[in-house]
Amino acid sequence: MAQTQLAILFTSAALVVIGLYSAIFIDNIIKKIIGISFIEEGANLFIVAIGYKPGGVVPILMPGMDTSWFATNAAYPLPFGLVLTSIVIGASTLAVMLALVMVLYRRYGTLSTSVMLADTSKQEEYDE
Amino acid sequence: MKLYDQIFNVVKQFKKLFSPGPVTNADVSGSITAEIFIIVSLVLAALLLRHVSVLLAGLVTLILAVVLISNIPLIPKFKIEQEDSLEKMLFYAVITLAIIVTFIYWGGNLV
Amino acid sequence: MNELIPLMVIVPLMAALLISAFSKFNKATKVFAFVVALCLPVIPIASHYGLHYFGGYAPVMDNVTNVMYHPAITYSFTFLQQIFIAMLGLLTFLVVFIYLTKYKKVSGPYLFLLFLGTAAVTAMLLTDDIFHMFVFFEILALAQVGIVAASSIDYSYEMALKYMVLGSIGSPMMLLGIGFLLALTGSVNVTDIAAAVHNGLVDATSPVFLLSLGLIFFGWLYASGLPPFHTIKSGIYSKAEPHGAALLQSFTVVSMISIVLIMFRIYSSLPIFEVLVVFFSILAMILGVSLALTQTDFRRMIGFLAVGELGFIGLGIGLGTQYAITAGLFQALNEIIITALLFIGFGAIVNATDEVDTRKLGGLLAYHPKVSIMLLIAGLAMAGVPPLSGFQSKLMLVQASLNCGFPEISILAIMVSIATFVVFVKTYYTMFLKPKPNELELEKKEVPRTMIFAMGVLLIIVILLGVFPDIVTAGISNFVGGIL
Amino acid sequence: MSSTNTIRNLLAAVMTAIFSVTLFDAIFHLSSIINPGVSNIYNALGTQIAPNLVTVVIFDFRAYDTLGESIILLTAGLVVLLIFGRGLLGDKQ
Repeated sequence: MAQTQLAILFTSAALVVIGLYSAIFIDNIIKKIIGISFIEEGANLFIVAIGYKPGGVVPILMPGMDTSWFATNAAYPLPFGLVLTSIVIGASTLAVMLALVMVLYRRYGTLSTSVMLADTSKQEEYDE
Repeated sequence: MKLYDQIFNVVKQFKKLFSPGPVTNADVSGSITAEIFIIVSLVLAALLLRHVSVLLAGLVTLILAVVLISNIPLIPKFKIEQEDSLEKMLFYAVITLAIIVTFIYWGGNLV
Repeated sequence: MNELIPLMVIVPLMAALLISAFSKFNKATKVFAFVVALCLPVIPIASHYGLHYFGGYAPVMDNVTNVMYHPAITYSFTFLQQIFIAMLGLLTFLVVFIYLTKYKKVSGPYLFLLFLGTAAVTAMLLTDDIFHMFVFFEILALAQVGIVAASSIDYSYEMALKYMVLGSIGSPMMLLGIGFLLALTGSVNVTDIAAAVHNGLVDATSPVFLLSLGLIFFGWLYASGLPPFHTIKSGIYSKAEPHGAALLQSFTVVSMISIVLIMFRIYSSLPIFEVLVVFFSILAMILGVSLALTQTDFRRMIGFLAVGELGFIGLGIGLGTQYAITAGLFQALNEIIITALLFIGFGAIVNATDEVDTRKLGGLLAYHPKVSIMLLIAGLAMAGVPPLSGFQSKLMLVQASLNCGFPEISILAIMVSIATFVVFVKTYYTMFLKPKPNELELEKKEVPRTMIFAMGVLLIIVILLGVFPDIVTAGISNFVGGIL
Repeated sequence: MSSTNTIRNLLAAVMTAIFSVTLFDAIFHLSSIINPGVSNIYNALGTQIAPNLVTVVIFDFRAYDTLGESIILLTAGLVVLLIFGRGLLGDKQ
């Protein structure tokens, strides 16, 4: 069953790499943000996969379960707890980014990163 | 005379750096200071390699000095590379990430 | 167990929540914000040193492996935390005070973000738990974006979006690094991880462990605005209101030292950690100062200078001896104060002239003599002129690098100080001494009294720390001796 | 300009590829040395508090993280409102 864990871990790494590629190569800002959120999700999936225990049970004590047996056979609860927090963090940053994109789209009329987020230091330096 | 022309060209190129708008002499002298500062400090930082190998440090310092001095003005190039566009910032961020991780993972024990 | 320790985080957090909920009542909100801000520097001074275990779960011993585990989140409060939180509280108080007197109508969300940022940074400094630090680090990133977006300066939204996009590469990498540490040691408590590394439960030379260093290190670069993030960090400073920028840079400095101290406790046995820190610090010093020399927007210039000064802190930590780390932390404390002073002082100029381009300014010495003199002293302190506080910390750093056998670094540090001085003299000349350009219209605007007051308070601290550095360095040195 | 862009893209692609190889290799090595650590303590202690251990971790051992989590949701909401123009500073309010 260890292969399952390895497969999940590899998937998380693949998500991170896809996210990095899309961050560099995609010009559309919405697609770029979708790609970037892959990195966050990859990290979350990685931490979930750590909590996996080969042959373990869900970390919920069912009625009639022996406590000492449960303690050695339940999956690790800490990574799951951490991931719930970090999912919310990822969602919040995503919301703020998309809100900024909405306002900027109204201003520029385009979603292209090279137009919207180009160098601004020259224009603002000496405007009359 | 050639060096004089070269330095004159450098000052002319600084002019582009500050356009639009006038170029004051404080700005130009600041840029020249930055130019000298960046050459000297990079060469000086290259000297730190002597803790790895003295020969390497000497070689790198010499080559770096020659390359930097023959490529003046450096500041406009540096400034273009570090402007505010997202593409360049992302590019450098990802390159740095890849270099750090690769270097540490495959060669972290060599240091 | 000291009940005041969690209060340092809870008080600004609750204040933020209440202010955002009741911001309709203008007057009451102002008074409330003022009172809470006044409390912030008092709480850390009043409380005792110690540890706080949330939920009361004291460390337990695992009987099978004989390893100590901290099940709950732990806060540790020592002299270092006390001095930094007190200084941060003081700065928050001054910034909130300036803000409250500058605008007639308070903006609830903006005050919320100011207090929230302080709470997040305090938690990052206090915590002994690496994931908890990550949570509050993300809160801090959102608060920074909010402070920038609220300023309604041209192109502030663009800069905020760039910061968020870069941040969503930087912070997941840090999370991934934390995940690696969690997988290797099974704990997120820094004391536990450090114990596991030093007792040999984790192979410190294994590449996987090194990779976690690389990922967390990248997150640290993003948090502290060292290259390659120096452009975005200085951009963020220049797009915030000047008093907001004063607070933002203190957030950066404190989050930088809190993360690097955690990294130091875990990875100090690896020589590559120190090499990396020193390398990026030197890069930050060179790039920051050389770019500051070529700026014409003075907000951007101070932004780059602030990034360049961060290099000194990293240098102290990277050299790794007790004296060097003390010097680095002392430099961090000085930089918080001096850069805040510079931001507030130049903010007063923005307030009076509505102009940020140095080429359009000039001759302000006759109009704002008080501000100009205080700014001069602040600039001298940043460049490291005796007897001001910047001199003491930079001297310590130079001595530390000489003691470690790196005379090149000492020379480099001195050169960076000189270049900082050049930047400052150039800007000071173009703004205050050069003849006034004809187009510059100086409406008879006074600099707000609160800004002068804030600058005066900070200036007193600068001079005090310059004359008596021992009151801080002795305590910091003790702390550093504890983590080495 | 386009030639430098091509070089940049090529460089970025190669560096990301190297990074991905490194990450996959590290994860492959990691999967055999995962250590439960404090999770086992949680498994042993937590059953006395509540049957569902994940909730025990979230709301008891690490409740303070959860507070941070809810604060971050609130912050995100407020910042989004701020971006759409509620509570801006200065004249543009």
